[in-house]
Amino acid sequence: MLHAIWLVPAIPLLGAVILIIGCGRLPSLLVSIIGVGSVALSAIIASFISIGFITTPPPGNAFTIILWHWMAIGSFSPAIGFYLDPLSLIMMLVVTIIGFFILLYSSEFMAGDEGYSRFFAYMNLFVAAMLVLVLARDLLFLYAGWEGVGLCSYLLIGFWYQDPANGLAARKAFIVTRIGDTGLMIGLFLLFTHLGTLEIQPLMLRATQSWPAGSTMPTLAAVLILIGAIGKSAQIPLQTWLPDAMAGPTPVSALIHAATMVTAGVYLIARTHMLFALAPAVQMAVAVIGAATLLVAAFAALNQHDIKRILAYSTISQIGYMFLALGVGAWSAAIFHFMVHAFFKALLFLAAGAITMRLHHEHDIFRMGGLARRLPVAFWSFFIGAASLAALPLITAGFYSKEMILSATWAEGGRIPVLWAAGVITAFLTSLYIFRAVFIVFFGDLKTPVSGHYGPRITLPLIALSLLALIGGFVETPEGLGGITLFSKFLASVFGEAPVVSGSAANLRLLAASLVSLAGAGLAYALYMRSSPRFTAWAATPAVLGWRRFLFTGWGFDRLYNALAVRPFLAIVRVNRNDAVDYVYQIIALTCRMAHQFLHQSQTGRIRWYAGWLAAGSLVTIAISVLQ
Amino acid sequence: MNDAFYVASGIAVLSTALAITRANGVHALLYLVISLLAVALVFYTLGAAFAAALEVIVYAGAIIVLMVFLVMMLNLGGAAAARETQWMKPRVWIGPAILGIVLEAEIVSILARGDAGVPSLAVILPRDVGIAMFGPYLLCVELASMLLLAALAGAYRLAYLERAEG
Amino acid sequence: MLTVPLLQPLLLAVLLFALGLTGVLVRRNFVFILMSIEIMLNAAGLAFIVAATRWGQADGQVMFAFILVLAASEVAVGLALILRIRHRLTTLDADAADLLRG
Amino acid sequence: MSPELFAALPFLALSVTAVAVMLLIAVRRDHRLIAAITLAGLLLALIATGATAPPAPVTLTPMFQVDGFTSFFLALIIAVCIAVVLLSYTYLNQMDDGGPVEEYYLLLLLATLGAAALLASMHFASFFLGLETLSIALIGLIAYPVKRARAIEAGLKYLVLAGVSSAFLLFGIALIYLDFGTMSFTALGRIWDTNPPHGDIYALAGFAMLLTGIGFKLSLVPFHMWAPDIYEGAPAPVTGYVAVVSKVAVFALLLRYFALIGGYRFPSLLWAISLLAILSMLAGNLLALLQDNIKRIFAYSSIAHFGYVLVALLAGTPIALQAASYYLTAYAVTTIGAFGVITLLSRPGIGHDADRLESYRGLMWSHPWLAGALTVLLLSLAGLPPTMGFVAEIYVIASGVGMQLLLPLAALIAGSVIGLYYYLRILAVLLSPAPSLASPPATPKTSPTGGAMLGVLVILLFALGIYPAPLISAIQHATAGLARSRAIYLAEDNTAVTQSPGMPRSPGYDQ
Amino acid sequence: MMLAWLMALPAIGGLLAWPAALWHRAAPRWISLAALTLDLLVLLHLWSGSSAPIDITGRGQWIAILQLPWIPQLGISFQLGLDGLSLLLVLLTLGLGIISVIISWTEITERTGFFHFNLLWTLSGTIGVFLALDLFLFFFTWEIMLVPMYFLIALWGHENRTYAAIKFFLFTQGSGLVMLLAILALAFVHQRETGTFTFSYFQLLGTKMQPATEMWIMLGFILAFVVKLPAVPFHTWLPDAHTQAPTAGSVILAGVLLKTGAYGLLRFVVPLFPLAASRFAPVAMLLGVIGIIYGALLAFGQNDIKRLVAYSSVSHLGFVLLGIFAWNTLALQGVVVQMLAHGISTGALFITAGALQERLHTRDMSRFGGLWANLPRLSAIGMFFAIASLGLPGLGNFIGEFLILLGTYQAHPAFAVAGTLGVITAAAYALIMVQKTFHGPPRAAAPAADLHAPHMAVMAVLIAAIIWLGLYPQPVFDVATSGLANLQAATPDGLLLADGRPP
Repeated sequence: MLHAIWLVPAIPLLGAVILIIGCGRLPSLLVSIIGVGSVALSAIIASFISIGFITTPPPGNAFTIILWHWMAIGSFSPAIGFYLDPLSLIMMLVVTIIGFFILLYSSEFMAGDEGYSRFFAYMNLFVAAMLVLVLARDLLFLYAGWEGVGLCSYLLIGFWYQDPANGLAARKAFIVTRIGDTGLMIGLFLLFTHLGTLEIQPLMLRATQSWPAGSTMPTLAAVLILIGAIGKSAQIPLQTWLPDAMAGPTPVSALIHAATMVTAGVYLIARTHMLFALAPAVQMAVAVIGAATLLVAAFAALNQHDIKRILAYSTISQIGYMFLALGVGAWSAAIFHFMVHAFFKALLFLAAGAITMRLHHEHDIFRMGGLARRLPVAFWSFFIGAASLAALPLITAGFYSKEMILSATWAEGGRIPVLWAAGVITAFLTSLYIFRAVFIVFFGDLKTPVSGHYGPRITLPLIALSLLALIGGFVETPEGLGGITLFSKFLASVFGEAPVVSGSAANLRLLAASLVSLAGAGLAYALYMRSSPRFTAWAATPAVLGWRRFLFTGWGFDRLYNALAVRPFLAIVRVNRNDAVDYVYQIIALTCRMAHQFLHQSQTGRIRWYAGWLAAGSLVTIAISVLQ
Repeated sequence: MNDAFYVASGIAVLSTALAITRANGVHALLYLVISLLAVALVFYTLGAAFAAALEVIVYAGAIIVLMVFLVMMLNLGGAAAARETQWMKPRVWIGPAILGIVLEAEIVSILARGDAGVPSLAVILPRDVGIAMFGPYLLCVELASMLLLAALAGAYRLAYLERAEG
Repeated sequence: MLTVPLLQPLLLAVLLFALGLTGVLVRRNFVFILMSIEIMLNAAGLAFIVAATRWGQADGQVMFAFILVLAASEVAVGLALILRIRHRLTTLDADAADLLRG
Repeated sequence: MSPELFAALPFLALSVTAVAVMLLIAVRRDHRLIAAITLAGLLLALIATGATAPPAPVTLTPMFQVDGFTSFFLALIIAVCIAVVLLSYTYLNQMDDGGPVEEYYLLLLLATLGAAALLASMHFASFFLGLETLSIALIGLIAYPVKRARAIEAGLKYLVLAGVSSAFLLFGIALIYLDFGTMSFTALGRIWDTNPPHGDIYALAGFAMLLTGIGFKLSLVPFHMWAPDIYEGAPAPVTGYVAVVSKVAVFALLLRYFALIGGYRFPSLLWAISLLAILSMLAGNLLALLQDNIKRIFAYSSIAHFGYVLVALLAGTPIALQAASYYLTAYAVTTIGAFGVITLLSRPGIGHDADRLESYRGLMWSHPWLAGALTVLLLSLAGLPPTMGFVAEIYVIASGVGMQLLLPLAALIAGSVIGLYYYLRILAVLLSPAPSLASPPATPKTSPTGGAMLGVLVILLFALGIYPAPLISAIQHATAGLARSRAIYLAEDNTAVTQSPGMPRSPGYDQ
Repeated sequence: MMLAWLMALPAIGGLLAWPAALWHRAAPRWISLAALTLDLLVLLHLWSGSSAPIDITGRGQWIAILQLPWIPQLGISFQLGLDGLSLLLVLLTLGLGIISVIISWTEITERTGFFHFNLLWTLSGTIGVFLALDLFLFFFTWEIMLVPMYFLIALWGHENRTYAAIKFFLFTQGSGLVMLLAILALAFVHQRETGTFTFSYFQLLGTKMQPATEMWIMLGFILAFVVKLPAVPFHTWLPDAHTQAPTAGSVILAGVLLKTGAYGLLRFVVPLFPLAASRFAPVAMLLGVIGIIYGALLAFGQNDIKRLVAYSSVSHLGFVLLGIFAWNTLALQGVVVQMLAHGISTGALFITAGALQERLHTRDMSRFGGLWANLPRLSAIGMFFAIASLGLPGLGNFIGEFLILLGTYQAHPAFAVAGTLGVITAAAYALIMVQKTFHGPPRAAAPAADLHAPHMAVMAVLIAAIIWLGLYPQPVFDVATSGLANLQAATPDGLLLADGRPP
């Protein structure tokens, strides 16, 4: 059964190839059957494989299959091959199942678009590439998937290609992530050069064997991998591309820019966690970056009015949690949060898409309102997603995953729990900004007319994901709430046993965190449901307005980068458009021309002048010959 | 003999200088004839009597007379002389003159550094010259005849239509 | 016979040569240019005679004779050409003959 | 038949033909007949050259010597002369300015005889007379179309400047003679063999003045100024003749002279020649750069080409002698071909030749065969494969590299690159699309003999460019004698020049 | 003897194709196609025989060797040899040659005979360059390539063709002459050393020289090769030539001719001058890195689509230069793959650009835009190759770049890190091209037709080739291994690095 693992990425890939060769001429029904069906098939196979894996675990709780050796040059022999262990299994399941739901949703959402088959081709390609990423046996193959998802992200952000702004957003996404990829690539060079392989498991083993903890090499390698992860996962300082990436169709945002691709960085670090364990300083940096991103993105999310941008900043922020978890060594907590986040964030995006498609693609929350009653399905699913994101206690999956991270952070936090504090503050902010959106969008007066209706292909995924967003957290609960540890047990073969946090202090913190998220929701209610004139006036004071604008632009990172990198680059390009080096040759040519003119004029046609030269030449010749 | 050499040299240089500076063609040619005669005398003092004779007969006698004839035919009279004078402005001749002087100074300084030797005092009779000409130089003399033939043919062709054209 | 060092007649030859050259460079009339060339050739002939005197050989005089042949040929062809150019350009100005240049 | 008479056969054939032509002119002016006789005489001379190429040098009076070297170049210039006759016949017929045309052949034969004498001369007297016979006959040929002002002007310019240069040459010879009392090359060489030269100021000054005369004939910078004017003014076949025969003969003589007297013993002389070579290569090519008269372009390019061959002369190794000989052969074939094309395109009746570059626009499409031939010739001049020019250029560069003549080589490279520009420029004009209407394409009535001759030349260019081994063998054979006399002075091939303090040396080569 | 046929077949085909145009206008095309196909068969035949390579003592393994006398007086022989490296490059040459004939089918309608003559002669010269084992013959074929290419550009090029053609010629010929000096100097040094004057590669290998001499001679070789490659700052002929050439000319130029520079560095520079090469390696690698970045910057700034692709070549070949002087197996295999992949991807991009020009009569990207709507197939293919050229894993270019950088990292980490930056800039120019051309609001008037069948077939082959290279390049490595071993045999210890550390 496990040997069929290669089918999981291969089927979507085949679907993509068929759609590409079909070149837009296939009937849309066939397109959706191929597009959705291939991922469905892949999800089914993945599920069977998972069941097989769990019921009869392979030796060592991991399974490897090599399709063919990609290259074999001396000791450099990366393979096209897959590696299945609990970690990649979870990733595979999330990718295929969420992917299936989103594609199903898309088949209706995108109906009528002229690029319908192109959309499914890209999406299938993405799913295939993402599966390669999570299942790859070798780092190089992983890198191939890594770049593949980047490409698909580019293609799908710029899907509506006729608007240059979309193209710009797509290029920005690709290039900014590529900066990170470069780091990863150099990391691969370093790892291979010093450890002699790129197969992940032996690589990690060799690293632990040959490198002492805290030494230069693992630190360097970890830094480079971290750079890659930061770029892909939109963490500070490479987070700027993600909000712009919302230019793509909403299902794309849901699948790529929320559920799966952006968390690839988290997966990568988790996958190479042994290396990070060897580089405590870098691991600390992961945590700090995560914490910083949490806060920065949450504040930015609070000031957006595009519903998708709110979600985008929220994604950045939530991935910050995952990084925080990784940074404190709570590997399974990070993966847990990844999974839960995939559920609720996909749900939020799909719900947002469901809203905008009924509002003539209106994205501004301030031009929505009162939709709760008009779009009940969208409302309830968005609300459930928001609750899960805000980690409303007990009933939402987000609560459990966030708790797991926060408690791990506290445990790791040392004397001053700065990281923990950041996490808690962000929990409050998260609740605040998402309920701000909920209240503004769904309550109050109707501002934009609603049209159309939903088919089952939209409602079904919403319902399914809502369920997951609610119950998906019960696989791992804190000690105080039942102490279920299914999830971390399952991952234990990858990450080792997670420490159990218990005691009354833990329960107290649990309570506090619950209150914090409730407080956020409450404050949102106070501020946005019952619009207080004092608050409105305060928000309109110039100083506050300035801050809001600053936060609206995502802390001005774009401006900074424009000034530091983009504009100088463009200026150099513009100045040198005609290739300064060529001037050197033009000067040589000009010199020849001038010499020609000079000599040309010496040919006066006058016989006495010629004779004079003859005599002068003779004079010089004699002088050289005799007087030399 | 030495005195004769100095006198002849002086005359040769002076009359040559006059020859190249005269405006009137005939005058110039006459100065040239004097110069050639003086050089013939120098030849004689150098013991080259045969060459001296050739100089007088062929050079002064034939070649220069041909040129005199030409000058007459072209009627380079007063107007031409005036134009020549006009052409002989310092601006025109100063540069070439300096070039000539420099070249001369250069060669003179070179020659003065070397050793030109002294006369061998052997008298070379026309007979010796004749023997040389029809001995080792025989084929050269034949070649010289071809040279003259070329000059003849060339001059003939170039002047050919002149009669018809008047 | 001459008893001074041969440098002196040689200097005479150089002087005449330079005068001839100056004549070629200075004069604009073709006839004078031709004449100056004759002076130069004559100076070269003088140099040969000087050399022959040094070695007591006849070769120098033979060379002189050949120079005469050349001089005569030059004059013959030259005069024909001068007639021609005068016919075409109605002038003997050497500077005017500059159709060919550049 | 005595070996001397046998060896003199080519010369005799030329002289007899000349005299016969002269006599025939007096009897009956018949262009066709005279051309035929000239051709027959030249063919005879060519056959005689081939048949009589002596295994050992044959001396004809102390003045001349016929050996393999002489025979090789003699065959070359006679062949070129035949080509010129073939080209001239139609040209003269079409020129038709009322004057006699038959003297042309007489002059051509005499010029060739002069060149032949140069090739065989072993003495300054024969050298001088050969040179002057060539010059005087050339003046007649250059100014042959007397109705053309340009031709007359060219003739006069050549006369005056050749006269001045001859005076320099003669004065130089006189100084050498004064110094050593002999004018024989071998005798001079022998004198220096026994007494190595030290400060022979007269001889050096004499060599320098001699160089002026030779430099004039080879149109080396700064003695080059006559070349473009004469090339432009002379009728196209004569231009070809001037460009090839007079230059090749003088250069061949220079090679022999240098080898025999051992000019390599005088570093300062080599310096002077290097300077002339470098100046010629650079200035020649630069002058041609934007020139728009094709005959002038070829004049300038020939200036540069002789700069290149001088590099071989400077090197002086056996391989360099071969290189120079091969180069001259390639140059002769190419140049006569190029002027052949110009001749065939010219309509002599209209008073000037097809020499405006503009009149070649689109030639590839109006006269594909002629343009194709010209293209090949240009490629050869530019030194590109698979033509003789390519092998020639490599040969010359090889000889320069062998002696590490870094500065001349640098000039050679720079010069060839500049040169490429104008060859390609001509090519671009040939290939440019529509022939301009302003100057309608030249006569389509090309002579079949001329065309056939061009065909032969082009085939030769390719054949000897792709498979040069036979020609190289012939050249090796021809220059072997010279190389032997050269070897006396250069006991070891690559020491003499490099030991001279003045020669440029590579910083990086083996010390 | 088969080797001589390999070189001669295109030449003969060219000679036949020229007059055939008089008979029928399409005849030259068929003749060219036939000649090249036949040549390909010859090559495949040779390849099939490669299981029994000829072992030359100390000179590695050769699939075939040919030696005929040519100019014995000067130690010149007609010596050809085929090993893995040359086999791959000849294969590339013939493949792209056939493709060029096909894409010219409709583009070239005037003077088809002369066009195909030139095309085939360029190919013949290039094959000669890849096969020559005599330095004189090498130089001969090196020059043979130029002239027909000059004609191709000067006759069938675009608006500024004469300038571009002359510039191309002057650069290559000027540097070629310097190489000639170096070749001759090497021969003379060898003669002084051993007494034999020869141009044979095998004999010249291992010639002992003073370090300074070796350096100077090597620089002469390098100049010609880096001009051809081209490396900054000798690259300025390339954008002009590529832009002005007809599509087939651009394909051959970029796909094949540039590779001769790389081939020269591989075959001659390092094996003949191992010590000097190791001293020079940092400089060369620096030039490579500069080329990568500088070419990409310039590519980004262009408005002319062919110029953009041309500058991207500068960038790609910077990698090649980098890899060659890293001189370890990884980097060299990368170089081989990069050469093949660059030939394919850039060739395809030039075909795309040519197709666009054929349809829109401009190369100015500011007048393109939104072509996807009208020309979906062309746009998709264009985008595919743009993405290939930015180095997406799974496509050939990635393999090349990755291996080169990996190899370079092992030799000189700093250069590898700097070179990796080129991956970012490559994304910038490739994507801006896609954006300006295929994306954005439709600007140009709706052009006539999308790609037609022959072009599609060509593109399909190219796509398949580049994917094959990207996913399963092992056959290429296997073929190249013997060739690279031949080269590395000349430098038994590898290139000693500047810091004295063996790789």
